Amino acid sequence: MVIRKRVWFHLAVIVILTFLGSGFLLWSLLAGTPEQPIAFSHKVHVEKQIACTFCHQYADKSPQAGLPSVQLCMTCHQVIKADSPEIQKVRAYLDQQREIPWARVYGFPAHAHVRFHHQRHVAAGIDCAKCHGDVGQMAVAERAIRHTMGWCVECHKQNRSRFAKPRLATDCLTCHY
Amino acid sequence: MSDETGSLTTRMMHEDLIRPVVFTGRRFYLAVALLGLIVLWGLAAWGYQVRTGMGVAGINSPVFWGVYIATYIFFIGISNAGTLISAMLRLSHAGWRHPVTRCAEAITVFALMVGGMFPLIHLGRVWKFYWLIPYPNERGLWPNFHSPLVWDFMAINTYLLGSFVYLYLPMLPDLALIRDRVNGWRRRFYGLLALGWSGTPVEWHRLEKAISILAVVIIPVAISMHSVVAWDFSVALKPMWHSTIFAPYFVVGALFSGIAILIVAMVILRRVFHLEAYLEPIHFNNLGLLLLMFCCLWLYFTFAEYLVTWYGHLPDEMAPFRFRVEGSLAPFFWGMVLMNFVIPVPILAVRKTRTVTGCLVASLSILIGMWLERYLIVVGTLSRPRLEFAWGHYAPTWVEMSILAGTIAYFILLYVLFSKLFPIISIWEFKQGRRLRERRPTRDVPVMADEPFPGVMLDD
Amino acid sequence: MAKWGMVIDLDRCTGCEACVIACHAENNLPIVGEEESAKGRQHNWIRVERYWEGEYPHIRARFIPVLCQQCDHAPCEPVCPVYATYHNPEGLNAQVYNRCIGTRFCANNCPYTVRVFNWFDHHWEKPLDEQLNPDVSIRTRGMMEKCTFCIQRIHRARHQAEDEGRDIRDGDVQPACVQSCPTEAMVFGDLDDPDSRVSQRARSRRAFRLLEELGTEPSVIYLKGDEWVEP
Amino acid sequence: MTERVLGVFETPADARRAVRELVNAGIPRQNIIICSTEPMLDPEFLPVEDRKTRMSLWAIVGAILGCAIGYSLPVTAARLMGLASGGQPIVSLWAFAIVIFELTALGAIGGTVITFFREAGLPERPRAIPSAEMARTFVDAGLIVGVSGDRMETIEIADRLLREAGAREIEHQR
Repeated sequence: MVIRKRVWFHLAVIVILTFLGSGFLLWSLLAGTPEQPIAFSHKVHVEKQIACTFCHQYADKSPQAGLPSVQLCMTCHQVIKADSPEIQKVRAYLDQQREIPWARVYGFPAHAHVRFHHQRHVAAGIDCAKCHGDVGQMAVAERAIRHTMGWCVECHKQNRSRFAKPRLATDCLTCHY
Repeated sequence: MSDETGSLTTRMMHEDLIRPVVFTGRRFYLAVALLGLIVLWGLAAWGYQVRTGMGVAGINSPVFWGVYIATYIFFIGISNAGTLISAMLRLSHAGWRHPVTRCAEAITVFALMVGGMFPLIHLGRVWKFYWLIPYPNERGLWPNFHSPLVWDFMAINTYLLGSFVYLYLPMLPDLALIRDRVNGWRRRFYGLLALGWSGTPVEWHRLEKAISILAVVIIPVAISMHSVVAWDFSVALKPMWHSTIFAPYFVVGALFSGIAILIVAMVILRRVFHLEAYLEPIHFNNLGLLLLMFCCLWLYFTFAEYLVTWYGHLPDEMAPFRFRVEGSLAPFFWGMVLMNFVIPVPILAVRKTRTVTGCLVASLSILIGMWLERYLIVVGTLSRPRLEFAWGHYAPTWVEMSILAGTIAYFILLYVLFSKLFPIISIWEFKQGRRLRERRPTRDVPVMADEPFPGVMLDD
Repeated sequence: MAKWGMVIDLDRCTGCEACVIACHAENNLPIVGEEESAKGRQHNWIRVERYWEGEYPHIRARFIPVLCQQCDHAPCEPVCPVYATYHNPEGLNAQVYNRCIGTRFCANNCPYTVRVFNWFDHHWEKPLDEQLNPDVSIRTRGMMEKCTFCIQRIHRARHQAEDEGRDIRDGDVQPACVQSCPTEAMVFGDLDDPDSRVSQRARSRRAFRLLEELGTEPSVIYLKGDEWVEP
Repeated sequence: MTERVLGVFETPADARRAVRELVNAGIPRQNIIICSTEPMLDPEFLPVEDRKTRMSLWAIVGAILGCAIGYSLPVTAARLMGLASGGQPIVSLWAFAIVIFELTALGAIGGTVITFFREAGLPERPRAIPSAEMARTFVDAGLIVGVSGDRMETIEIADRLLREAGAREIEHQR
């Protein structure tokens, strides 16, 4: 009996370790609120009724959504809250003729070989929040939704009929090329 | 038992066979250190290849597969033999099998472990190898069960598991025997591995039953596994690969090289552990005869394969044919014929030269010859694709050779460790065989009557 | 559903290799250098094969641009263990880079030897990295790749057509090789549309397909006159 | 309070005689301990009723199970495939036959091995644990016949019978 118990004990240890290991892996993947150079609040800007595409100018025109340049920031902040220390930082970037080194919140790593197309999704009437979460409530932009392949494919499957060629909705070549 | 005839008492036998387990000589440490160094070197070369890219190997376009796949077939081939030979000998109740089975089965397990590494070594992105495993995932992707590589994955794992069980179960009584003879940590170690075997009649009965069922199941698995490896090639739309006889051809080649490596292993074990009383010339004689038969079978299959290609004379087929027989691979081709047939046949055919040394020479020659055959199959066809413009050449690089050396050393290292830790000759089966050979016409003969190989046995 | 195909008129091909260069620029193909090329690791999705025809002095070089034939019965597809290469609903023989684990079985099984393996990671020195096409992935070491019929251009044409609420018209899609061919030897289009230029040309008496006897049903159709008359 | 007496035997004939005597003396079979270092399957050691094994049956059950899994795995995988996998048949008998075969064999092996461990009662603490010294004698001699019981007189009778049958060494344990 002793040997049998010992075998079970070892098995149990292996199973528990596997669970702990995969849990840790998942946790490390999920955690994602990068630190930003400027304490920019999406919440404040969205509450002022500024459209997403005002700053992310290319979201409805091209594959990339684009980040606002320092000039665009300073168009408004020349006047608005110009004295705030954070805006002073932005001004400093402008003076140095440098772009703000924003930390990336979303995006596919190069090894995913994904060609995501913002314009197609905007044209299809997909709300930004569908993929980016409720950015309007975020003081600091955080990764609210994990863009895993299963998540993307699920949405493509549900909206198959909205594709011009429905059979291409879940074709690998639609996103990977 | 007390009825010991001849010079070998049970106690002496136990001493002989358990000595390596307890006593560790300097040569053992030396061998392990040397082999370990080569393994580390191979490991370093592999790490370099993974970090830098497959380009550090000599493979190119059109020769996308090279030494790795050739060695893969070679190792899978020699792995095929151990369990298959042992199972066939067990099923046919060959009386001379008893000292042979375990060293054959161990070859199978280790050759499979090493052979199974090659597809991974050869993968361009080895860190994604688990995509071959069918498991539900959020991407909704599954492996492609139409692909021969997935069949390979299934076949190798089945055979590896089967061979492991087939090696381990018959080892239980011997593990218990060692447990009862040694002290200290060894007693605990072997006690754990013996799973509490005590040798009651029920245990023995169920063990023999399990072995006979496994022997029946494992033979088709062994054959299927090497057939699947052959189908890796013959399902491809390639000249001189797309051949219906490839599966049996590969199986014959596998058994051929398998018997050869078994003989080599036996000769070495005999010398190192002084097992002259157990691995007798008769065993080498019988295995030599078997090897001789496979020499002829191999030549027959090779001839059939090449004859039909030549007679058909299709331009696409003739390009690799010419490349192998008269092109730059010709030394390999004729070397293969020399090593696989011309050298071993006279040695094995003549009773006088079919000695232990003779068998060793023939076997070493065959091992080299069979590796050359695998190399020819892989490189010979790939260098000559259908569109002449894409023809190419291949030469292995130091990375491939280092990994090859490392894996061979790894195989030997595993075998050395195994033969050090466990009795390489099945003690209980040897005792059983000896009792049967005495053939006391009493009721002492157990229920399952073993008949020795008639004729061959009496040759001694 | 479209079925993309290409017609290459060998009687018009001068072997100038503009298609090869255009393909390199469009698809982020690396330049591997002399040494690697000598090892047989040229990184081309399209190559121009040269053969000699006739006996001296009546001799002439013939050129065949060979790219992925996008076979309907592609031998490369069933052998991939992970579906990294498969048949797309539009008749393209797809290669999914990030699914590829690098067994190289597909490349072995391709009778046309048009699949290209990434033996190493590739680097573009500055400022050359600025000319990389953002619409095409940069492949990394250990994965297979091959001609995609410029899938990014097919996508772009489709997006435009969708935004304008119409179907893709014949001629909307031009792969880089087709676009760059100075003699207009190459035509690309929908083989399912009987009126498309590619279909019309494919019906030519001069049409043949490479290694047709293998039954791979390529989507690339070559045109070649029965005889060549010395000018 | 269980006590055991173990005797080491050198020949199967002696051991057989010992078992016969013990049975004749009315000692129940389940109290008789027999161990050997090589298969000893004479009727005295292994009565007919203990020879019944369901290993073949379970091997076949395992094979059928493996066959079912082998068939459904590729088919289910092809059906569950969330993406376009392009023109390959969902059920392809020629290709799947190999997967089915391998998993059938795997099932048979699994069924055999599990049944072996269950029927042989392994892994378990060895049933007869002689002292270290006696164990050495045992493995060299080959057979142990013993009796376990909670009555003193049974043990004494067994001791006598074992000695009479020719036991080389006798050990008492409690």
